Amino acid sequence: MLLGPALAVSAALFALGVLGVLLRRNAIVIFMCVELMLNAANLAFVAFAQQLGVAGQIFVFFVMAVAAAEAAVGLAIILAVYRHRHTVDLQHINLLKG
Amino acid sequence: MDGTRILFGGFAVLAIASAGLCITRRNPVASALWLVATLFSLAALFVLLDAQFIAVLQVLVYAGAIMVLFLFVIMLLNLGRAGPTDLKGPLGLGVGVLLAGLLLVQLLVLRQAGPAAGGPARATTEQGMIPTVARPLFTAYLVPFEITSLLLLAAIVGAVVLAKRKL
Amino acid sequence: MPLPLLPPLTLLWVVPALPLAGSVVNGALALAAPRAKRAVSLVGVGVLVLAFAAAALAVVALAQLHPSAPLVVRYWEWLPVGDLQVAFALQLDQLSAVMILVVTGVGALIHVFSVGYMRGDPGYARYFAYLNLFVFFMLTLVLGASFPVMFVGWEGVGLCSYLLIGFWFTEKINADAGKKAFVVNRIGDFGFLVAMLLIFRHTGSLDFGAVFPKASAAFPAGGPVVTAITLFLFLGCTGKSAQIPLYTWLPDAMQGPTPVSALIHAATMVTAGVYLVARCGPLFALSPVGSATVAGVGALTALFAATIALKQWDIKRVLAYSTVSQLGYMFLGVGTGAYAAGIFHLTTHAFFKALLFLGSGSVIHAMHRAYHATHAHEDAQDMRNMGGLARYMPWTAALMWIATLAIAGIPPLAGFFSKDEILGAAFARGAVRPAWYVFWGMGLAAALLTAFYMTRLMLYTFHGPNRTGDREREQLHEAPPVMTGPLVALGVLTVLGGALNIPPLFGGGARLEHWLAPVTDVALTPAPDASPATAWALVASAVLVAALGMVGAFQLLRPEALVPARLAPPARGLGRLLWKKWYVDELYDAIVVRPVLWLSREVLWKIVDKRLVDGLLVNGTAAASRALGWVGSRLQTGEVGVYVVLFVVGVLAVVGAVVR
Amino acid sequence: MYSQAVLTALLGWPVVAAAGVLLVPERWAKHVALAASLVEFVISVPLWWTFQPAAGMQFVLDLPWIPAWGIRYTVGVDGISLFMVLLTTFLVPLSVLGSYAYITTRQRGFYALMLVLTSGMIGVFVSLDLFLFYVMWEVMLIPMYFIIGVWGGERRLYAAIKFFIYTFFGSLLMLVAILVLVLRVGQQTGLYSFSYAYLTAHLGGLGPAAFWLFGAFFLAFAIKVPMFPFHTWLPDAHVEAPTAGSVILAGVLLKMGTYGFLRFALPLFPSVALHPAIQAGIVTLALIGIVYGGLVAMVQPDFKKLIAYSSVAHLGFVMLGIWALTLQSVQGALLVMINHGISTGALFFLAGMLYERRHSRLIDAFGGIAKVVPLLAAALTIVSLSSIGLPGTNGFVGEFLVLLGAFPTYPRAAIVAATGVIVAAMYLLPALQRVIYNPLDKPENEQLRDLSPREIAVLVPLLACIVWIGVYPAPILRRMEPAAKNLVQSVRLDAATFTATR
Amino acid sequence: MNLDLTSTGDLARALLPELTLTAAGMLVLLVTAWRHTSGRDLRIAGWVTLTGLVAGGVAVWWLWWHTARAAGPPSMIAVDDFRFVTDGLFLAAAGLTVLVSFDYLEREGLLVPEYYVLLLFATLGMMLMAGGEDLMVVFLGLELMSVSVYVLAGIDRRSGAAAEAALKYFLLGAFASGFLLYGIALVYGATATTNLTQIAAQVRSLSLVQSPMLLIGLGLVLVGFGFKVAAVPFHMWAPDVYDGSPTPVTGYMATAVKAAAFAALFRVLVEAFGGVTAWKPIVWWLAVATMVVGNFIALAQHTVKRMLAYSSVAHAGYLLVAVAAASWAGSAALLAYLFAYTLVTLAAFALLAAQGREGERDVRIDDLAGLGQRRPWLALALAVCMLSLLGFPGTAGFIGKWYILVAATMAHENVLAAILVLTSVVSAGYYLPVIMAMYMKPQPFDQAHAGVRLGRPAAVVVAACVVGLLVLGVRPNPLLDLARSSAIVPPARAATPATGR
Repeated sequence: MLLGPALAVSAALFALGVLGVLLRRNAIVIFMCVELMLNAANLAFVAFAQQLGVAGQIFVFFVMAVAAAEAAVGLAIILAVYRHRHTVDLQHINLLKG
Repeated sequence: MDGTRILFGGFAVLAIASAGLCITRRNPVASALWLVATLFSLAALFVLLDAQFIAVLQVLVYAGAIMVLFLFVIMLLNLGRAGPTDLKGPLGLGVGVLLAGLLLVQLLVLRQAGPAAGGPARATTEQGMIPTVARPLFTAYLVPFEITSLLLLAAIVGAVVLAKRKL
Repeated sequence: MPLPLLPPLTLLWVVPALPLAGSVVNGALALAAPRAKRAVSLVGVGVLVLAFAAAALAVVALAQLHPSAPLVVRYWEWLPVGDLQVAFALQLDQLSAVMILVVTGVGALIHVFSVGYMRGDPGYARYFAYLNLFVFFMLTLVLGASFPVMFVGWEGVGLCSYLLIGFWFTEKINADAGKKAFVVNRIGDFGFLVAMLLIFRHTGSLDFGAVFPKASAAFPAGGPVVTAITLFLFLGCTGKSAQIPLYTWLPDAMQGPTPVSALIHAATMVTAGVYLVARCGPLFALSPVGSATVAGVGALTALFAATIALKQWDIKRVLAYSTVSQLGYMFLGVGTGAYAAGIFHLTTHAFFKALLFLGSGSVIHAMHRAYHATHAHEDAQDMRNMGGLARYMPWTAALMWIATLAIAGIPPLAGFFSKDEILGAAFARGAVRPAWYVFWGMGLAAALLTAFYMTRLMLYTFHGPNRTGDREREQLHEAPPVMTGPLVALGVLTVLGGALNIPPLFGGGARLEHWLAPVTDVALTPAPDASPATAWALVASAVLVAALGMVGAFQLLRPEALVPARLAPPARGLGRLLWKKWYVDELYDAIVVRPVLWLSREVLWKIVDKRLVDGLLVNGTAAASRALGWVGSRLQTGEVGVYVVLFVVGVLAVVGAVVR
Repeated sequence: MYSQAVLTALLGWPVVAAAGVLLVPERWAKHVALAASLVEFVISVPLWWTFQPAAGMQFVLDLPWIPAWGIRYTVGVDGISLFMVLLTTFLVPLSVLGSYAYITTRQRGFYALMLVLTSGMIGVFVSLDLFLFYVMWEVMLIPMYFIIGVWGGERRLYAAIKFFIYTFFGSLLMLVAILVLVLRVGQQTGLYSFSYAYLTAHLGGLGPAAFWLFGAFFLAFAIKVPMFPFHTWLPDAHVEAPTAGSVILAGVLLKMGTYGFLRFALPLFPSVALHPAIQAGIVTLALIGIVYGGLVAMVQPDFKKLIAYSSVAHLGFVMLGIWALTLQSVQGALLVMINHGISTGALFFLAGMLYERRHSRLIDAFGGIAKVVPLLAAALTIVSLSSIGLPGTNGFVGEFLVLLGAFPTYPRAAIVAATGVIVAAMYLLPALQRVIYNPLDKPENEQLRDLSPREIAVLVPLLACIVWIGVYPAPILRRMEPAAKNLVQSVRLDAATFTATR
Repeated sequence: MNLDLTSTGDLARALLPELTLTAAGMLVLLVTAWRHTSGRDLRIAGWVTLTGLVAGGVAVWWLWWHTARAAGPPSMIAVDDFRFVTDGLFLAAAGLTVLVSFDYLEREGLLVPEYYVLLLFATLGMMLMAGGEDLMVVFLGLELMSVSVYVLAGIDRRSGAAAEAALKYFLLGAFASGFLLYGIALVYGATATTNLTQIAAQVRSLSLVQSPMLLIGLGLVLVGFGFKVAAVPFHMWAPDVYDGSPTPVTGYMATAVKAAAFAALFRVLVEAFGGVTAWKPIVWWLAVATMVVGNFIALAQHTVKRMLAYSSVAHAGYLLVAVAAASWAGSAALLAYLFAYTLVTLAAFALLAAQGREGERDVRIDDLAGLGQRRPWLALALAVCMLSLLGFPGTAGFIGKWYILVAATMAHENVLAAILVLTSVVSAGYYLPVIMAMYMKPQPFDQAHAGVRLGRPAAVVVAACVVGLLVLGVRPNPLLDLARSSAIVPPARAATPATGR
């Protein structure tokens, strides 16, 4: 029964992902941290799937598709921003505020 | 059983350590590579959790395809050199660690929690194999499966729209 | 049995309606055709003469019946609400009969006088409209069969007084005086109003016919309620009748045209308070405190005003303070319970004071014309600018002397009898309540001063050398007949008026007293009869005092030493104190008017309203909201980092709340 | 036929006419609006004769509206609302006529809004469904907001938004209270209905919630009245509004608050309203309004502001009358409501006429003008006297009844209120003096025009009413008496039962 | 019509609207592949899209007309009136957005026909999300919608603001998705299912009301949806993104995206977690915070677009009140409010789009001065919109707000109702200045409003919306009947009802 440890690892990875988002200003790195969070969720799904059946694994499959889609769009957006601002540092991307 | 546990522990430590390095490396390329390391570790964990097919996908799709995309963009934007750090200052660090730590504390409640009793099907060793995963994918989970196809299509269209040279 | 020729008393409405119609017509003329002076005079005087005739007829009819209860005629429902059933009703009884005769009679004479006096004025029609309106309200006041209807007249006359005092409104001082009169009267009216509330609360009605019969049952004698009622009523009287402490408006009211002073501020309106006390006799009879207050305030006012009159230079102001003083006598009378005496003095005072005012009007008229002819800007009312006028205006001088003797109390003129009766009654009351001895003493002292200042007025105005000015002197003439005519008529009344009520002591029949008996008997607290010896002694003392005052004036005053007003040095010491009217106006200004204004402007408006309620509560809330919004929008820095931090804080809160 | 259709016609006709006004050429707008408002008045006049004083609610029309929520279109009048309706239809034509010269820009919009406003005001007075009432209550805000904001004085924007938000603030809480009330009653009786008759018939058992519900209603109405300390929107709105706006505002809108108290706050929450502490508190506020309003009015340099504060004082009398809750005081309050509409309306007309001539509202800009404009001066004098409650004018009758009725319940309060009589003279007469009397020392005042025939036509009906109600108010009093009596009795009875059962 | 969703034929029938839209999306994609150069191509794509949306609408209507219901075991997709009505709403919003976009895209030179493809996919995502009976479908629908909208936000590639908006939306959206996903994982772990009705059944049968895993999962799901509906404190993206995006997209985001998120949130909370009371205080506080923050910050805004952005946050707060009521009435109120809100918001943004001369982002409230005289109809429409947003009687906005109040008071949430109306008062402080500027201030210079252009299709949209607002404001019965008949009936709850303070 690896559920408990797996969930702990998952929680840790999730928290690290959140921490990364909190700590970084580079848009790409932040996005990577988000991927980390998704993977933490995946780990939880897989761990549950071991107990509860295959649905969890199928969910992971879908999450990967989502991650791929997000990556495509997200990176395209980052490219678009870079074209305007020549930076991906979020500190300097604050035209919209107030 | 013990071997599994030890292996699990090892890969878990590896995953967490690489994740920690991933979020703290100044160089985005380094971050990306450490993330790849995490993903590999996770793939190993998946195997240990009887999800072999997913583990393969993890390596192929995630580490292979998605992360390559990341690296490609990093290179494209010429962010490969270690520039000035994008880590936040002490205040940001403190706040971040505090918040993420609290979140971790909250989530660690889960460690004691067991999953629902009596799921639809108990785990079998066959579970992680391709047929067991694939069959429901095209029957019970047909609708979400088709949605993912649309999702990818939309993402492609979107990426093209945003990234193509000419309008 | 009524004479068949007499109209029925249901036509009583004609008496007030005539002046009202005159007022409406004149008012319309004032706005439409201000130059139609003939029509105005005709209407203005005509309605008064007709009203006098109607009143006389009504009184004759009343005399035929001589009922013991008032005759009440209801015209229409006015305030029918539940228990409250006030109708527009008039009532005629012996008391109101006297009043309507005085009002319409003296009023008619003064209207005639006004035709001459106001001839050149551009506001001629407006003047007569106001004056007619005044008579209407005065008649409503005395004829009203209930407190509210009386109140209509009560405030209505105040309104007319306001309008007429400020008749020449382009002078600020006139407009101020009118305003002051109204506001001070309103303070008194507040008392009237509260008294009405109390009366209705405790008797369930406001009709005289219902309240007075119930009074003794509804109110325990001397109880707090009836005392409160009488005191509040008397507060109304002090306003209307210019008693301490609300007398200050009356001298200022002399800013109006002189006939107005004669009619409103001497003969009729100011006596409304006396009438009210007499009317409410049944209530005052139940309240010793109320009666004593009336008498005491009356006596005090009589003396106090007389002191001020000693040092005034303005001829009309002397007369004004004299009026205040004489009204004090009347209140002393009605407060003593001698209602008939009070009403008697009211009547005789109407004659001789109207005569004095009209006479002074005649003088002012002459002075004014003289100054006007030479374009001099001297005060036409200052006695220091007069002197020796008897030479130029013999009729006026003679008639005014008659009135002066009357007011001083020289027998057998009208004033002698009435004043004597009041003092006698007060002295007699002293046997029961010693306070009245003090009142009597004050009254006597006032009589001395009255004789003195009136003689002073006559001496300075008509005798000694003339100080008008050399060129002006040639312009001084007697007034035209239309003005002297009424003077003569009033002079006759002044001489003969005493005959109305010659007391038994002099072998008279006390006819007025008998006539008023149905009204006053219910109210009168019988005073012990003085012995004839005492009575004679009292008479003698009164006459002596009057003579003393006059002789004293002749002895002490030197008309030859006077200089014209603009050369006169300011008075000093006690004289200045008196000349400045004991600084009462200044005192009121300092302790009432200015604090109220200051409170209103600086505290209530600027601080409470603008700063506190509007500034802090209303706009403050708005500003705080906006500030809050501003702070919030500052948090929206545009940096994703901040957003993420808040996001995670939100997550922690949500998860924390879920798990708890 | 007439009896069912009349109120709906009164509600609908102005809206139709407003559309018409928008369609005609600009220079015809005012005439069309005048004609429309006169038609409205003519429609309303037969109410006076066909009204049966003893018959309770009349001219009722009851149609389903939103059945899903138990909301119906129910209109009707009784002795309390009848005169509010008549006052509205009476004042609107005069306001339109009075705006002929004042409004020079965007006339179509102005007159259309005036007509829509009429509809809203009448709607407030005739609604017998709480939802309908609320809708009408809010709807009339918009035209007034525009009238102040578009055609007002220099600080019109501030005044308009203040007016709007202040009223909105109160009314929205009332909305919640209405809902809670309906749900409470619905849960007890099984029928969710916004019908006034149904709700008043099935009260009781609200428990402590009644206190909060009453509070919400109170706030809404107190702001509208306006009672101290919710009054500060009024001076601004009054001063900035164009003449017609001020007239309608003072003449009708303020009455909505007091009407709301009479129609809703008291009958719906009798036990709270007659709770001694609450009653005393409200009476105290009313007294503060009377005295404070008067004293502050006394020191205003702006004539319209003075009138505005005097409104606070007058409405204080109304509140005192309502809360003393005796037959005389309630009828007196109703009468003061009518009188204030007429007298203060007339005062605002006159202030507007002065403003049109001199483009100043400051009292000190005038002086001695009775000499040049005697008609205007005469009218101003009469109206002022009515406003200070001179017996023989309408002002006295109402205030006297209020005092008389309030005295048995609140003797001390009545006495304090009676001092308002003094204060009234202290603020209006000096102002009157400074405007029309005193030396004519400003050259620009020497050439003022006197009243034009149109202005006379505006003022004469008002002056006639001032005298008529002052001398012969009995027809009005008789028509309102049964309704007032019924109100007083039922509220007192309900209060007694609810308090007893608590 | 009962549909057995295990059979492919019936499933296809149940998904007919979605399939129609998919087909339309493909078709437009094909069209754009060949024709993507001129304004005319753009229009063609637009009309095809519109046709597709109408076809989808017909399909929805067909299902609704036959009162289609699911039979058999729990399925992936719900077949109930709630879904049909929300689908109709999304389709209508999308259609109106297309109409508004015609002029906008051409004027701004955005010759990107893929815009319409993405619009179709986003709408499809919403329909799946709101109709999903399984957390998986809900999540994927949400992602489909989000991915499309991320791109739509940044579709104006020449605009730095748009790019920034897209980036912010994307990063934070992905971040929030992570939470949502993790929450779903935990819920799955706790209940062994992702099907909504089965979750409810599991919660009951396993008595999981106190299970920390379920509760944390629920909390994280709430966070994920809270982000999408822009509930405070997860709202920070909304003003910036609304501000930076092209105005028709903003309108679409503020209406359809929000509506979809609310529909899905309501379905998930009521169907799956109806028996769990723990979320009610959270939604209660979220509602309060959202109403307060949205309204107060909107007060401090100077530009119309940002003001509307914050106002839309505030409206999310009102909608959360309906969610907090968590009753049949709340569901009906939600629908009615969403309907009214969609109409008014689309019209408002369409009008704002017409204002843009050098970018509508910069239109300050004061820039509208004098519009009432220069462009009376435009001003009138905007004024009606503002009043409706304010919730003024006579407009549909009032009916919606009233319904929410009814729902709240019926659920004994009187304090919440009071806060709602008090914050509405605050909102008068920013809606009224718009009216004030248009009617009560003179135009600053002569040609101030010369550039204001509202194309014919957009004008039709605005007119239809405004008329709809007014008609429904006076005669709301059809809307109410629709909302009532389509409301989700929450399962009988065992736990105690009242929450909040």
